[in-house]
Amino acid sequence: MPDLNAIRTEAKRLLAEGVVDVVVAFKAGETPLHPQPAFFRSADEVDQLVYDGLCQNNLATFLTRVPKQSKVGMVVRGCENRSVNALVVEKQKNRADLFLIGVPCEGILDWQKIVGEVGETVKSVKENGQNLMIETKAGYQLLERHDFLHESCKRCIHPNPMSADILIGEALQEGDPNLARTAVETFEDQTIEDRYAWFQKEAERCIRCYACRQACPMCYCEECFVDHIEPRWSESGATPAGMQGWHIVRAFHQTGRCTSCGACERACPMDIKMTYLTEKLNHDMREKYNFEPGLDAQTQPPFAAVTLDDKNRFSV
Amino acid sequence: MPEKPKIALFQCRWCLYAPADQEWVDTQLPENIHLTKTPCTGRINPLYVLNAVQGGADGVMISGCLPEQCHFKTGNMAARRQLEEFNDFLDYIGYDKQRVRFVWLDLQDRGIIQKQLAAFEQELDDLGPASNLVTRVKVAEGGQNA
Amino acid sequence: MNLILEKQALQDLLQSWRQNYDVYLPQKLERFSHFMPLTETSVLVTDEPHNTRIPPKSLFLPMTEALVKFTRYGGYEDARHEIQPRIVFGIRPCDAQAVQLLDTSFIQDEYTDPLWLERREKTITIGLGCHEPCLNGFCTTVGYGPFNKADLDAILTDMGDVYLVETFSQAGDACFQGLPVAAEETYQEALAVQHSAHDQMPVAFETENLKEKLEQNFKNNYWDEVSQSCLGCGVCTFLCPTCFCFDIVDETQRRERVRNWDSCMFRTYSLEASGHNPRPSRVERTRQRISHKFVYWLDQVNQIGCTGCGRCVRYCPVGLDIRSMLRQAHSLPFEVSHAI
Amino acid sequence: MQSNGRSLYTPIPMHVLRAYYESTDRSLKTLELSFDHAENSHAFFEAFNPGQFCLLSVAGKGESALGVASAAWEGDFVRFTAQNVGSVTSALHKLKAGDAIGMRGPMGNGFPLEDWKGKNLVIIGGGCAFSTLYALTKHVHHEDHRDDYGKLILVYGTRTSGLCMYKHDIAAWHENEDMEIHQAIDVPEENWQHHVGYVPDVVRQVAPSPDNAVAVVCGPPIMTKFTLPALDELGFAPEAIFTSLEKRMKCGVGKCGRCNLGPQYICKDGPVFSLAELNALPADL
Repeated sequence: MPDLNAIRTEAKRLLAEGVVDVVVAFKAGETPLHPQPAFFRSADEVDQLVYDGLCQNNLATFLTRVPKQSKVGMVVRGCENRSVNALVVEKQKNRADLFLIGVPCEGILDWQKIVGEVGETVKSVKENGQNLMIETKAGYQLLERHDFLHESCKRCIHPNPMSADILIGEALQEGDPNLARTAVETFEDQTIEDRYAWFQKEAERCIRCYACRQACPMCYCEECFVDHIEPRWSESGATPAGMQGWHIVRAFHQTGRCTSCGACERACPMDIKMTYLTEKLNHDMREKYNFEPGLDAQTQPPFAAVTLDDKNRFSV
Repeated sequence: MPEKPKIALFQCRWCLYAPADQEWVDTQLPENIHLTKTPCTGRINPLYVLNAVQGGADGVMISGCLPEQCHFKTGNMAARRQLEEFNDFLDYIGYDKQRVRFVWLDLQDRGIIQKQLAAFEQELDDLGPASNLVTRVKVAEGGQNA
Repeated sequence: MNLILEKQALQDLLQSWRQNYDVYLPQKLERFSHFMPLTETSVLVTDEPHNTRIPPKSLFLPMTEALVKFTRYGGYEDARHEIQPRIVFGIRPCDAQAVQLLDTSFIQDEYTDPLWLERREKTITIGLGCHEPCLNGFCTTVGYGPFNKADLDAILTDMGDVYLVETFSQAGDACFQGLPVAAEETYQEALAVQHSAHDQMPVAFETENLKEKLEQNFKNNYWDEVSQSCLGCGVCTFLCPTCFCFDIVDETQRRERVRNWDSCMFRTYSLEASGHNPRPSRVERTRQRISHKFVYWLDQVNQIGCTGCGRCVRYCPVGLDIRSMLRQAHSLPFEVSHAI
Repeated sequence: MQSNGRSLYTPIPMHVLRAYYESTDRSLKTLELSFDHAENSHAFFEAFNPGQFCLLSVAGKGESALGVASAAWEGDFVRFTAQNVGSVTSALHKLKAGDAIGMRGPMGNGFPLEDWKGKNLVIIGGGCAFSTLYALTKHVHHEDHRDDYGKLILVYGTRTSGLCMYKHDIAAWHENEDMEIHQAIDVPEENWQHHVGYVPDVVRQVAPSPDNAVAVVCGPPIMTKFTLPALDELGFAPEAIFTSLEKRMKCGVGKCGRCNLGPQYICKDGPVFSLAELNALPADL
């Protein structure tokens, strides 16, 4: 875990010196399992800043929601840094207006897995290297940290922020890209009927609360396709056509833009798995165009970088 | 007699078929083929394709201009990038890849579109009617979704 | 009537109801429990330390249902729904209370929603009290409780090997016909369980004067503060047992006019055709959501429109907690300028 | 409110009797609808009161809330004037005589005409929101009702003379000695013989007396916002000022939740509120 004091010191400095107007980070929530995104506007508020493995949101989501001119400091992990880069590529924010406090990420913990293991009465969660020390009503329990990570975090390739203005803590070892590839290929190896059955089973739990959309930093459209009235692009209700259409198109709109942070899946109140969809698109972008979203703040995603050379790519 | 496969045909209005072919497409298309003309294949939103698929199309054919002959320079290329990926993606979740076909045509390709459609129809016949992702059917009585 | 039901006998009893009723009870779905129809192999979930994820309001107000069918030549007719007599078993008291609150909105003389009414009339609700109250819930704070009996035909109290069944209606009596009557001391024991559950629940926030504080601080920047990390998704409202807002949409291809759950947290909820939006940002939308529950419901029916089920607390993707929001609201000043 | 065993949400069948453009720029269109079934007509007129609105329904497009612009005595039809702004209203603009259409209503409270009896009426309207005021004026002006009320003062402003609605009747009212009518346009035009300026200013010029009078204001929000202080200056009490509100609506019967203003639903408890009532409600418009 990166040193919390070092993060606070840096955040204080940014605010005190007027480098930024606001620092976006986390603060403690009502329970230890739910830290909240928080906006610090003065140095003396920064003592409330926290950072741990349960901070489950992608803070880059808030980048498009603060006033466009404001200078923003942000605590970023690898995925958040990539999201920021992707947003800069799409001209949603000037990189010069940002100050990124980078923290290498050991993976985000799934509070539901923890609660499923130790029960509801979690009083505190201490992270200690590879272990988790959980205090409940019944006493202390020592758990293996890796078992309680979100699936998308287990597959993470770049845990380190690549373009942070300051890195706090030691850079971690890069993840194994084969894990993501294997995940996609294992899914692809199933029969087409099984794949559809899986997709159907996941999609039909959808209640269309759009938490996945709202949690996603790349879903910043003023008007989403599902809200469009004339023409109405998809069925509006929680019907099979509506639910499947939503999941297909939401994911597809992320092609070449999704940074595999998994915030959509973590936000879903119905535990719908959806990173397997965007993972496939990311996989294809890597294989076909050698592109990974958010690795730098300049490269346009494949769909925005069409050239006539493409004629060699596709068979006539 | 079994029903013929339903095909959604998207045609770029700039892609110049030979006049006789174009007339055939415009006026004599068999009933199982539904034609949508777009200003360019680049204008084909993946949502159009999804709409066709959800609405029960057994196959989707997208017919555009040859490379370097797009009226909008790279519209057909952009479409290929997007729609080919969309096709792969639909395949990933259960709509067979072979049900989507791209055709690039030119003025000189006389009689090709008919042949392509016939061949596609034959292949779709072999595949059987599509059922995966075909969800926009008449809603069941009650429509309960509790 | 107070009866004794052996836990072992429960499964058979549930199955026997299937002859005459559609029976719904909480069953395991993925990592949570969900009200689903009883089949021969269904397993009742009782060990969940919290509620079903989707509130049982969905049994009365489905997420999506057709209201009107378009007929040929531009006509309209009512959409038909076959509604069978039903028993909803294992509903928690907070959710049952919520359904009763919703009655005040859906059943109003000439403005009665026919579908809601029919489903209500054909449903018997059998509650399961919370002898071990959940941690996110705060039912006692808002004036209800873990053994609140509103709207129930019967309620079960878990007493180890047996349930004590209290019935409150003829329909409830009929469901448990033939069970042995509980001895007075067993009943007293059950009451003790109920009271102890009630007493275990802490007061989450003060409700006295809360309405006035919220009303008078309508323009306070408190609302900016509490809404700034809100994502603007619909989790809190869709999972809320008392949220009932819906949207009416024409589905052209199905030739139907349907209603779907809607949320005041969505941008399109109050967006007008002119482009004007009375609630343009998450600040106003959060204010609407909280005020509706803790101010407007009180004005309308003199009851708080929140039953303290704790779902919004538990599942908010950014960890926003209505309890701390309201604690903070309670510490707001009365605005003196209004008193003059 | 709904009749013949129809659900709350099912429109009654109607037909377009007449459809014509109301303004020279064709942004406003008036539809006069006749009932397909006599029993629906009876039920409608039994309940109808000027100031109420209906939801007009175009299958496949949706419903749109429009104020009723006709008085009951005019005949067995209902008149609406729609501005072409959204998907439903643009579909309404495509309708012609003989087309089928659905309608739900009348909805809302309407003007409290009983309470106004014996009082002078100051009717202030702007733009296309004048439609319900037109219905009100027609109702009050009818010989059966005219004696129930005192003086009738009408102020009606539009951006241009072409946007003025119901020109025929308004021209007739200018000739009528029984009422006082002040028409205004925002910018000067040739051959314009009436006021030029914004409605609040015209109200100040006209300066109707607040004695035993009620003022009804319907117009775009910005006009209403500035007219209310003008009436206040003239001495109208908040209890004597009425306005009609609108918000996005779906169900029209106080169920779907979105049109609330504090605890009141505009569709069911409104749309007509007195300023005194509004002052007690949160400013959530």
